[in-house]
Amino acid sequence: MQLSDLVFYALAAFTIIAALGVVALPNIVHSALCLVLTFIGVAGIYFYLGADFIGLIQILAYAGAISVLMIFAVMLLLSRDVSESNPSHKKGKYLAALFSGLFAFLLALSIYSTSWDLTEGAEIVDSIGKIAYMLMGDYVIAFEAAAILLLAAVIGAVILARGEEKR
Amino acid sequence: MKGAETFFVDLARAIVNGLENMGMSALGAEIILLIIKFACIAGIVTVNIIILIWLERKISGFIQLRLGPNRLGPWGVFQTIADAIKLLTKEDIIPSQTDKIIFRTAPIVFIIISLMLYVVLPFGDGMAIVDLNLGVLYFISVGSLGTIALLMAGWGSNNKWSLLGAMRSVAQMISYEIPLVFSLLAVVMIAGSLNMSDIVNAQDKIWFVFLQPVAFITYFIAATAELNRGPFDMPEAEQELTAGAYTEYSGMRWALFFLAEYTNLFAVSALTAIMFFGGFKGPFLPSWLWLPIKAYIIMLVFFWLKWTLPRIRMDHLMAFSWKVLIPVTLANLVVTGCVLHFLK
Amino acid sequence: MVLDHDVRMLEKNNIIVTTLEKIWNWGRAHSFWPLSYGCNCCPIEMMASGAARFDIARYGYEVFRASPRQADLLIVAGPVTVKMKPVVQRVYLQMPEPKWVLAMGNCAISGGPFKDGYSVLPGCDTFLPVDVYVPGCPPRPEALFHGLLELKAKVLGQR
Amino acid sequence: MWGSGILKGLGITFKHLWERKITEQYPEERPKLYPRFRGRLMLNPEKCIVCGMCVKSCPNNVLSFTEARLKESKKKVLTSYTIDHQYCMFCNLCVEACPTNGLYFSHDFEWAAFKREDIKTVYEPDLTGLELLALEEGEKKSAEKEAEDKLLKGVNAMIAAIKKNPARALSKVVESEEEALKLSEILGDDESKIKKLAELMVSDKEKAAKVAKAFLIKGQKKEQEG
Repeated sequence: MQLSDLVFYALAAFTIIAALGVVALPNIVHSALCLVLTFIGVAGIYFYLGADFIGLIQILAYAGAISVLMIFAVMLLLSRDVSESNPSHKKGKYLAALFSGLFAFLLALSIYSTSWDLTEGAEIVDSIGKIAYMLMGDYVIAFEAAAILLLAAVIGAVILARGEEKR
Repeated sequence: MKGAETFFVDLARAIVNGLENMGMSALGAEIILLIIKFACIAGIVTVNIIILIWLERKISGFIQLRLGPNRLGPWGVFQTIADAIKLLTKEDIIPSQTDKIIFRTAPIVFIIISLMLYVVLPFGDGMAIVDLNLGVLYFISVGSLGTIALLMAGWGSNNKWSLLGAMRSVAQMISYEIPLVFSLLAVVMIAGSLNMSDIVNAQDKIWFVFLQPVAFITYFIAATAELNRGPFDMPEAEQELTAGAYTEYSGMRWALFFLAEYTNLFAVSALTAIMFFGGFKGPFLPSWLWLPIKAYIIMLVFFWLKWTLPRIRMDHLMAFSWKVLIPVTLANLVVTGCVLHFLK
Repeated sequence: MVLDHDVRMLEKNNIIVTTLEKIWNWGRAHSFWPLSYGCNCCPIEMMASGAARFDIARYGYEVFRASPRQADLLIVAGPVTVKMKPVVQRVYLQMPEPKWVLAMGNCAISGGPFKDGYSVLPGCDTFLPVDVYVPGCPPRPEALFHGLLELKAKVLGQR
Repeated sequence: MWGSGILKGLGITFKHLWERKITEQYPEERPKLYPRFRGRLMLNPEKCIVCGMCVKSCPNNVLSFTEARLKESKKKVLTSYTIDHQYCMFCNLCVEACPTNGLYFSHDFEWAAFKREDIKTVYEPDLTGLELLALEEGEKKSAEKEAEDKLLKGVNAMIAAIKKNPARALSKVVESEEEALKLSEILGDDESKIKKLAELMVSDKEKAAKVAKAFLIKGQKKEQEG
């Protein structure tokens, strides 16, 4: 095993343990903080794969902003005792097992059916430039559509937040 | 003169060569060099901050026609050392109702994050610890993690002032991150790179502060807010929130927060120097002296602002970000893009 | 064991011998961070002592903390009423060790003119371990400084 | 508008940064005190004529003294004079009342102390060589009698109070009003018992409470027996 493999396994173990923490911890705030660790672990895997731009965006947007918003929402909406705020749902555990088994099967199938072509020695340099050209070139319509969707969401949020105007 | 210019670079190379001659692999030598670099940064930053705090107390005194600390040592330079010794030996209180793990880890996370900011700063020609291609983006994204540490401190303390302070600081930091990034983006567009050394080299002829005055002003305001410094020190407004997110922290844990704030201050000042004032470039002196000099001058401006302006109200603060700074920075970006397009 | 004259001999030869305790006390004595607490007229003098003419910052004591967790010195500046007593007591207990108490003004020392009142305690030393009493009604800022310097000498073991 | 106010403010602070500082460095530089500054209250014992005006004028019981008479001239002299500064509020009434200007406010403000007792100032004039007259027997007796009279007056008032409204008067020594009523029933018309209790209530409250309790327990026993 090479050193780089070791790094990958360490990162993967870190991410999985943090993800398990999200599911298993009884305190929902602890879960949210574990989610931040998961995001950072995933970002580490991106770095490891050479996608440093994606990794940094993962940290900036997910770990830095979205998880903070989640913790915010949890803190604002939670009025019960926090230490038991993340109850385990034992009711649907067989259903959950079935669906996660199905999902795992699908994943294994897709991994098995991919050919995994290897390119030797093609180091990725300047990933941000390539991503920029792709976003603004080949996929510009998808990019703009996503932008319009987000804009609509922002306007909707503003209207909801303002409430009805009294006349 | 030539020796002074490349002193640290040569030293690093000598260490690596020495380690390799002792039979170490190239990777191992690199890792050891990295550890040495980190240790150096941590040491320099700590010493630096002791000086900084003294300087701030002295300058605040001078601005208010006072003398400031002047009893311990010449001009009171040992004052912060006395404070540090006292804080080190103070009782470490962990209130019984706190979320213990979060309460304990929050200051450590905060100081680690603020020290991580130094990784990409080029302190001289070829003197960045890691010369990342995406240096600016790294700085911003790691800096944004600081909100989580503050939120942890506020939540873990189980105190209403802490929580209110944390919420304020998080709202403030997230709102001001957007104009901060947009202002820096204008500079990045001109330089054509996210690498900090490249940005400094692009300022060979003219500093970006002259090319992008609007971006500089918006950046400076956003950075002040991002640092939670006066006049934007709402999160620890002691008249309303006792000490904000730090209310329950005592002794060394509180000192760590304080240390991290000043670490951030120095890092952001250095970033300002790099992005707008030509970084390590300057005549006569070796390059590794120019960045600290410029950063210190910018820091003095931060002090000056803090001790001049009164704190502004929270809703004004948020409205200023969303209704003024973001539209201005967006317009600035559009104008910059158009000009660049037509110049090409 | 190092004898006193040995220490003096070493100090003559520019070798400073000290103990950790001394260094700690040196740090503590030169950075009392007071808690912002007071009632009416003594705090006005306290504020004046922070201002330009008197400047408490010269001794490094200007860092008035709002949170008791970060304060070292409780300046009781004003009469403590029966109703205020549990609050002051709690604030004192919330401060981390080592901590000191300075009774500023006659109201804090003895209840002053209110000492016979049904609601005022006859002095804050009825429930706090006061280190220094600064008499006055209110004491001048310089008198407060004198009290602080006395406290400094006490912490340094000179008094 | 457009930050011109901010720039103005920055200009002012920048100007102040270089100005001469107005700080008085206290332990080295002494503050300039005005003639009428009221520092520590002082007494010039030589000027004191032991008239007691100061004590009468003090609203806060700061001042107290003891006196004696000279054997030959029967003149009053001061044996000790105590100024308990911790109660002083620097109102100047004693200084105004003093007919010989023996009391005065000094300019001493550095009197921080580590102990509360140290705040007191005690003057004990040197009286060696002077033959003092011991206090006359008659005077002593009259003082004792005065105290007795005062006690008697208090006791009589208390007895009257108990007879008038036993619940209210007795509730000071027992815990509840019910008990007070019970106690008054037990006491009944027994003058000697009421007098004993009233005397104790005036002189020693704790003892009175104990006695009242004893009365109550006795009364309960009697009830049970009866």
